[in-house]
Amino acid sequence: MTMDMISAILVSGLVLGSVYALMASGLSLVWTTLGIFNFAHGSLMALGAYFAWTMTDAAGLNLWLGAGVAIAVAGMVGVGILIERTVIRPFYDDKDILLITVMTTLAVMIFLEKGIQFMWGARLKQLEPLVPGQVNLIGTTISAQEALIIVLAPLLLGALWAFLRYSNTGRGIRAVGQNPAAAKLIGVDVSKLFILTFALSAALAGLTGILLGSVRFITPTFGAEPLVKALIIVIFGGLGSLSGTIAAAYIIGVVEAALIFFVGIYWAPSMLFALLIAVLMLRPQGLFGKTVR
Amino acid sequence: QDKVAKIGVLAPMTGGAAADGNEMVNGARLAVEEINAAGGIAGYTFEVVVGDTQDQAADTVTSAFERLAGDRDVNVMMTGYASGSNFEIELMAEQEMPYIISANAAQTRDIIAPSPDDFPTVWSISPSYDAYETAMVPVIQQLLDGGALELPNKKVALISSDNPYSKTIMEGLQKNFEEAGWEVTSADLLPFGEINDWRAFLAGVRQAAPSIIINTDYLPGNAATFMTQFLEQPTDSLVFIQYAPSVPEFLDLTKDRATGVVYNMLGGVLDTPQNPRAAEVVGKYEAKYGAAPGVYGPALYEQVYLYADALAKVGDPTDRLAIGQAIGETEKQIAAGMLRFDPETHLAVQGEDAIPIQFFQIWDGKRELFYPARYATEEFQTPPWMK
Amino acid sequence: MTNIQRALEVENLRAGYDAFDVLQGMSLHVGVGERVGLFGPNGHGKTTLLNAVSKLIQPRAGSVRFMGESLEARSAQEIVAMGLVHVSQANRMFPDMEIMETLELAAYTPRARKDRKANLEHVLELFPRLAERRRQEAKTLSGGERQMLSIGVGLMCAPRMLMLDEPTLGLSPKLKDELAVAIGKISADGIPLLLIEQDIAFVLSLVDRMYLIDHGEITREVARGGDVDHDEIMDMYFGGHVSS
Amino acid sequence: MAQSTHEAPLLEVRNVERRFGALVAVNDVSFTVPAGQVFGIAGPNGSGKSTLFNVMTGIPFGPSGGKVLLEGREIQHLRAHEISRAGIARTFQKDAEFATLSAFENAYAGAVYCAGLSGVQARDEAAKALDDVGLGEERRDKAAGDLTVFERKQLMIASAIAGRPRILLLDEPAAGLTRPEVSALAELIRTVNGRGVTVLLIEHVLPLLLSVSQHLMILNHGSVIASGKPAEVVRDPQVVEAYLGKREAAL
Amino acid sequence: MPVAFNMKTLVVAAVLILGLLVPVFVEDTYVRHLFIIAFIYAIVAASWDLSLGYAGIFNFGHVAFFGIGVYATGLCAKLLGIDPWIAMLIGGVVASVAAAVVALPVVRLQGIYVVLVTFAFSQLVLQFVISQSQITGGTQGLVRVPTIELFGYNFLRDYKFGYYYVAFALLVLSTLCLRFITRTDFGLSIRALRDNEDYGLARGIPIGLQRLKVLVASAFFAGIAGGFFAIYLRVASPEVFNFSTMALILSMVLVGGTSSIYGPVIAALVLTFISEGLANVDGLAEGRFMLVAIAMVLVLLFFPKGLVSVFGKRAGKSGA
Ligand SMILES: Nc1ncnc2c1ncn2[C@@H]1O[C@H](COP(=O)(O)OP(=O)(O)OP(=O)(O)O)[C@@H](O)[C@H]1O
Ligand SMILES: Nc1ncnc2c1ncn2[C@@H]1O[C@H](COP(=O)(O)OP(=O)(O)OP(=O)(O)O)[C@@H](O)[C@H]1O
Ligand SMILES: [Mg+2]
Ligand SMILES: [Mg+2]
Repeated sequence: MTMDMISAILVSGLVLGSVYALMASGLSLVWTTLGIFNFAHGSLMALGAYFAWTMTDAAGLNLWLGAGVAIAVAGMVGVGILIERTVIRPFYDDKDILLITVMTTLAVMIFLEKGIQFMWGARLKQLEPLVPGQVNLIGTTISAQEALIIVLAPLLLGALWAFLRYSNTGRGIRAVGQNPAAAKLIGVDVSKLFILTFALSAALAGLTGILLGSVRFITPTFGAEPLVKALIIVIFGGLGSLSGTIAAAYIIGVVEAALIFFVGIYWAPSMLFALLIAVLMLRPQGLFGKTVR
Repeated sequence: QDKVAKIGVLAPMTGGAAADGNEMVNGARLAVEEINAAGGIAGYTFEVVVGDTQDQAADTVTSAFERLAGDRDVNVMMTGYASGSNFEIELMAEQEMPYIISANAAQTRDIIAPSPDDFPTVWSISPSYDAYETAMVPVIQQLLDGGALELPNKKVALISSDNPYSKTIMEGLQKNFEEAGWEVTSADLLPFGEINDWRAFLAGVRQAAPSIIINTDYLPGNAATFMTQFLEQPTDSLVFIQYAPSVPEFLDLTKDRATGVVYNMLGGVLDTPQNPRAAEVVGKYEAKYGAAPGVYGPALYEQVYLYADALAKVGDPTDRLAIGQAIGETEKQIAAGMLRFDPETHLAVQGEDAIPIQFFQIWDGKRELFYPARYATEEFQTPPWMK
Repeated sequence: MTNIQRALEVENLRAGYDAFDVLQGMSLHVGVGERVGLFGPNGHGKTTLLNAVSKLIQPRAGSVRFMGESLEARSAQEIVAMGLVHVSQANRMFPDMEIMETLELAAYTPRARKDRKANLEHVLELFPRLAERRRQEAKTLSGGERQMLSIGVGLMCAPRMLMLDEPTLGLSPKLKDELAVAIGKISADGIPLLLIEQDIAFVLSLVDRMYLIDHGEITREVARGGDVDHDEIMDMYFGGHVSS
Repeated sequence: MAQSTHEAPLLEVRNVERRFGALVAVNDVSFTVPAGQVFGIAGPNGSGKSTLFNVMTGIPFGPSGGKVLLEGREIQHLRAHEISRAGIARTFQKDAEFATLSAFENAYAGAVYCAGLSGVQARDEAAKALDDVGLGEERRDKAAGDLTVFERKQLMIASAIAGRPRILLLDEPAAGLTRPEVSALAELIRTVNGRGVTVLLIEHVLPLLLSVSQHLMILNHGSVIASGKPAEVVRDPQVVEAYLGKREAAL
Repeated sequence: MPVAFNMKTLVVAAVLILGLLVPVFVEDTYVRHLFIIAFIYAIVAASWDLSLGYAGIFNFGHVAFFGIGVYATGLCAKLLGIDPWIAMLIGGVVASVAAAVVALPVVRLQGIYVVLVTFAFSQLVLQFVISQSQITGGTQGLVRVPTIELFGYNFLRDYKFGYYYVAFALLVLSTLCLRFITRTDFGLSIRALRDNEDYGLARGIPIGLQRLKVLVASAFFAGIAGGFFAIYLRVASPEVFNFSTMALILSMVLVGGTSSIYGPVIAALVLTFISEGLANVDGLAEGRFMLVAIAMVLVLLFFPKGLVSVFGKRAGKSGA
C-alpha cells in the first residue's frame, strides 16, 4: 500500500464520515430523547438544501451566501418544530410510539419528498459552494467544499457533544430520553426539550443538506441514501450514545472508502453490510453499546 | 367535432425519473394543443391522459396501463420509456393497442424480433443501439487521420454502471476497440444509481494514462460528478460520456467544466440546418415551457404527430390494427432524422439517411455536432485539459 | 397573604386515568414542618394523589396550594423548582446513566444547583453504597440500590417539602432503620414530609399525623401519640383477619 | 409435607460465582436444598441474592464459575428455557408478566411450555393453578397488565406452578404489599409448598420470611455469612450487624 | 358470547361472499387489477404483521422475502420450465429458507438491532439479484415469465376473471392460516415473548426457536405472494426491493393496525384504492401522495390502533 492510497482512502473516508456523522447525530439525538426514529430526517436534509438554493439562487436577491444558509437553517428549525407538534407529540403517551412514529415520520417523508418535487421540480440542482476551489490534503486533491465539511463537521459535532454532556439542558435531554416521568420530577421541562431536540436535529439535517448540496446534486430524494446510512450508523454505534454514533460514522466512512478502493464500488455496499452483520454477531449490542442488563 | 381521441402517455411523473416524465408529457401536450388548435384530425380532438409509472415497478406500470386501457377513448399509448424491461409491450400487444415507445431499443427488439407479427401495433422510434458500439472506433480513427485529434497512445479506459443499456454498450465498445488494436486498460462496472465517488476509478486511470476515457453511465448527475472529479487532476485523455451530456441540466450543473466533453446520440434531436424540423420542435418547446428540452420532449411531440398521421389515414381510432399498421408504414422527416421502421424488429431504421448517430462536443455551454460530417455544425477541437 | 401555616393544602382534588376518577374529591393538608403519613390498601389512589400534586397527571378538579401558592397553572418542572419534590414509587431512574451523573443531573433547577455540592455529600453519606458504585449504570443496580438512588435524587432537588412514595420498598431492615433516621433528620431541618408507606411501624415511627385512605377518599385522620396504635389501625382497616 | 428420599438433594449449588468486572456479586456460594423445603434467602441490598437466582436459571446470564445441580445432574450449562423446563420456575424482582396477555393465557403459557402439556390438559392445569392462587374467575380474561399489584403476584405464582415445577424461586414477592396481603401470600406459599414444590424465597419482609422458611441463608457481599434454622440465624450477631439492624433484632 | 360469535361469523361470511361476487359485478379490468394487486399486498402486509406485530420482531427484511418469492418463482418458471403453480410454491419455500438464514443472527439480537440486520439482509439480496444479471436480468429484470393455466383455462382471457379468483383464494387461505397460527399455543408464545423475553424464558419458552419459526412462517406467505406477483405480472424486476415498496407495505401494516392480521388486509385495500382513485384526478401527480400521507397521519391520530379498530373494539389485542 502506497502513501498515496492511504491518503486517498483517508481523505475520502473523512468526507464520507463527516457527512454521515452530521446526519446520524441528528437522528441519534431524536432517538435518544424521544425514543423514535425519524424517517423524515433525509427529506429534512433535502429541504434544507432546497431552502438554501432558493435563498441564494432562485430568489436572485444576491444574498450573501452565509445569510442564505442562516435563513435556511432557521427555516429548518421551524419545520422541525412543526413536525414535532403535528406528528410526534400526539403519540407521546402511546406505548406503541416507536411503531406509530415510524409510520407518521414515513408519512412526513413522503409528504416532503413529493412536496419538494411539487415546489422545485424534479430536475437536478446544485448549490454554489460556500468556498470555491480545490485543496490538496495530505497528497489528495479534493474540492474546498469537501475540505470545509471535513473541518466543520468535527467542530459542530464537538460542540453538540459538549452541549449534551456539560450543559444542564444537554444533560436534561439525555435524561428525558431514558425516563420522561423521572425527568419531570427533577424539574426538567420535558415538552420544551422535545421541541428543542427536534429543532436541533432538523437544523443539523438542513445544514448537512446545505453542505452536501454543493458537492452532490440536489433532488427530492437527495437525502434517502444518507438517511439509510445514518440509520445504520445510529444503530450500529450503539443506541443512545452520541459519541458512539459519531465514532461509528467515521469508522464506517473510512471502511467504506477502503472497500471502494480495494473491492471496487460495485461490491463495496454488500461488503459493508456483510461486515455489519458479522460485527453484530460478535457484539449484539452494537459497536459501542454497553452490554444490556 | 365533439369526438375525443385520448392519448395515453405512460410517464414517470413522480420519483427519481420525474424530470424525464414531465418532459414526455410536456412534449405530448404541445403537439396535442397544436393539432387541436388546427381543428383536430378526422373529426377528433386529442386529449392527453397520463399514467404515472412512478419508479417503473412492474405493478405500478401495469396499474397505469390498466387504468388507461380501461378508458374506452384511449386507443393509443406512447412513452419515452415506461419500465426498464419494456415488459408492457406484451400487454399492449394483447389488446392490440397502438404503442409508440422511444428508449430501451435493445429490450424492444428482444421482445419483438422473435415474432414481429405478434406485435403489429408496437413501434419504437429509437433505432437499434448497435451503432453505439460500432460507430465509436471509426469516428475516432477519422479524427486521428484528419489530424483534428492527436493521441499519445492507443489505450482506452472504460467504465459503466450495471444497467443493461450502459453495460451492453461498454461490452460492445470493448470488443470493437480490441479488434481495432487498442489496449483496454480497464472495463469497470459500478452499481446502478447515484455515484458520488469516481475517485477510485480515476486513480486507476491516472496510473494507466489511457488516451481515451469512456463512461457509459447515463445518469446526468453522475456524469457531472465524474467531470468535476476528473478535472481535479485531469489526464491527457479524450473524455467521452454516454447520453448524459444531452440532458439539459448537465450543462447547468457542469457549466464550463463540460467544455471539451464528447458524447453521441441515436434518435436524439438532429439539430442541423439540413433538418429544420428539429429547430422548429425545439424552438416551440422552449417557447412554451421556458427551458430547452432533452430527448423525450421532442420524442413525444413527434409520436403524437405519428399517431395523428395514422389517424388521418385510417379515420377510426378504434380500428387499432389499422392504426398500428399505418404507424408502421410511416416515412417522414422528424426531429431526429428520417423515420422509417424496420419490419423485422419494429425499430426505427438507423443510418445517415435515416436516423443517424450523431457525435457532439460540448463547447462553452453549447452542443456542437461534429459527426456525421454532412450534418456537422462545428469542427472537433482538442479539449482544454489536453496538452 | 394566604395562610402560611400550611405547606401543602389539597382541596377536593379529583384525578384519575382515562375514563375513571381514582380520587373523588380528596382534601388534606400538611403543616409547615409537619410530618404526615398516608396509609391505605394497594390501588386506592395514594400514588395517584402524589402524581396529581406534582402534575405527572393533570388533576380534573379541585385545588392544590404549596406554601400558600396555587399550583393550578404550574407545570411539573415549575413545581419542582418551587421545592415540592416527589420521590415516585418504584422509579426505574435513568437506566443508562451512571449513579454520579444521575445525582448531579438531579440538581437541575437553579435553586438546586446552588446546593449541589452540599446535597451530594449529604446523599453519599446517607447511602455509602452509592458512593462505592459511582460509575455503575442505574439499570444494573439491585432493587434496593435503585431505591437508594431514587431517594437520593429527590434529595438532590433541594426539597422544601418531600413527598415520598413507599421509600422502603425493597430495602433491607437495617437500611430501613437508617432511612428512618435520615428522614427524621431531614424533617428536623424543617422540611415538611408527606409519606406513603405500607410498613406501618415505619410510618408511625416517623409521622406526627396520618391519613387513612380508602377508595380514593380520606376515611380517617389519626394523630401520633393519640390513642390509636398500629394493631388498632389494622383492625379498623382490614377487619380482624391479620395474623402475622 | 412431601419429603423426598433421593440420594442427592433436590438442588445443590456448588461454589457458584458471578463477577461483573471487578465486582464479585456472588462469591463462592454453596448450599443444598432438600426436596420439599422452603429455603429462605436474605441479606443486605446488593448482596447478590437476585444475581444468585439469575445464575441458577441462566436468565439472563449463567455463573462465571461453579456448578448448579438438580437431583445430582449439572444444569448450569443448559440453556435458560431448558432449565425452566427441567423444573426450576422463577419470578422476578421487578414486575414481570406478559402484560398484553390475559391472566389465563399467562398461566396457560406456563402449562404449555414448562410442563409440556397441550390442549385440554394445559387448560385444566392453568385453571387449577389460578384456582390454587385464588385468582377469581372474573379476573382471568383481564390483561395481566391491568391487574392490581397483589393479583399480579398471584398470577406470577400461578403461571409458575402451572408449569409443574419442582422448584419455585421467588424474588421479593412481598415488596409493596399490605400486611393482610403479605399474610395471604404466606398462606399461598405454604399451599404451593404443601403440593410438593420446593421453594426458594428471597425476602426483606421479615414476617413473611420467618413465618414460612424452614431454613434461612444470609448473604453479604456475595458470600454466605450464616445459614441454618431461621430463629437461630436471626440471632447471629453478624447477621444483626450486617442486615437486620437494631430495631428488627429487637422485635 | 354466542351472539358475538354469530355476528363475527356473519361478517366473515358476508365479506367472503362479497369478495366472490366482485368480478361478477365489476367488469372493468382496471378495477379487477387493483383488487388483485391489493390482495397480493394484503398477504404480504398481513404476514408481516405476524413477525412485526405479534412477535414484536423489528423485521425490516420482510419485503425482501416477497422479492425472493418473486425471483424464485420467476426463475423457476422461466428458466427451469417448472409449472408456474409449483413455482409459486417454490417461491414460498425459498423465502422461508432465506428467512431461516436471516434468523441465525436475528435470534441473537435484541429489539432494534434486528432492524439493522434485516435491512442489511434485504440490501444484500438486492445486490445479489442485480449482480447475477446473466440469470436474473439485473436491473432490467426478467420478462416473459410464463403464467398459470388450470385444466386448459387460459388466465389471460376474460379480463383477469381467473386471476382475481386465484388472488382472492390466496388471500383467504393465507389470512385463515395466519389467524390460525396466532391462535395456537405457538401464537400465544410469540406474543408472550414480545411482552417480556426474560419472563418467557422463565416459563420455558425457547426464544430462538420461536423467532426462527415466526420468521420462517411469515416469509412463506410473503414468498407465495411474491410468486403470484411474478406470475400475474409476468415480470420479475428489482423494484420490488425498493424502499418505496417497503414504505408502502409497512404503512399498510401500521395504518391497518398491528397484531390483528385483518387490519393490514383492510389497509391494503383502502390504501390501494385511495391512492389509485386519486391517480385519476388530473394534476395531482405529487399531490396524491401528499394527500395519502396526510390521510395516514389522520388515521393514526384518530385511531392509534389502526383502521381495524374502526371496525371492532377488540382491535390490537386479539388472540384466544
Ligand atoms: N397509568 C394508569 N392508567 C390507568 N389506571 C391506573 C394507572 N395508574 C394507576 N391506575 C389505577 O388507579 C388506581 C389507583 O392507583 P394508585 O397507584 O394511585 O394506588 P396506590 O394507592 O398508590 O397503590 P399502591 O399501594 O399499589 O401503590 C388503581 O386502580 C390503578 O389500577
Ligand atoms: N450487570 C451488572 N453489572 C454490574 N453490577 C451488577 C450487575 N448486576 C448486578 N450488579 C451488582 O451486583 C450486586 C448484587 O446485585 P443483586 O441484584 O443480586 O442484589 P440483591 O441481593 O438482589 O439486592 P436487593 O435486595 O437490593 O435486590 C449489586 O451491588 C449490583 O449493583
Ligand atoms: Mg402507589
Ligand atoms: Mg434483588
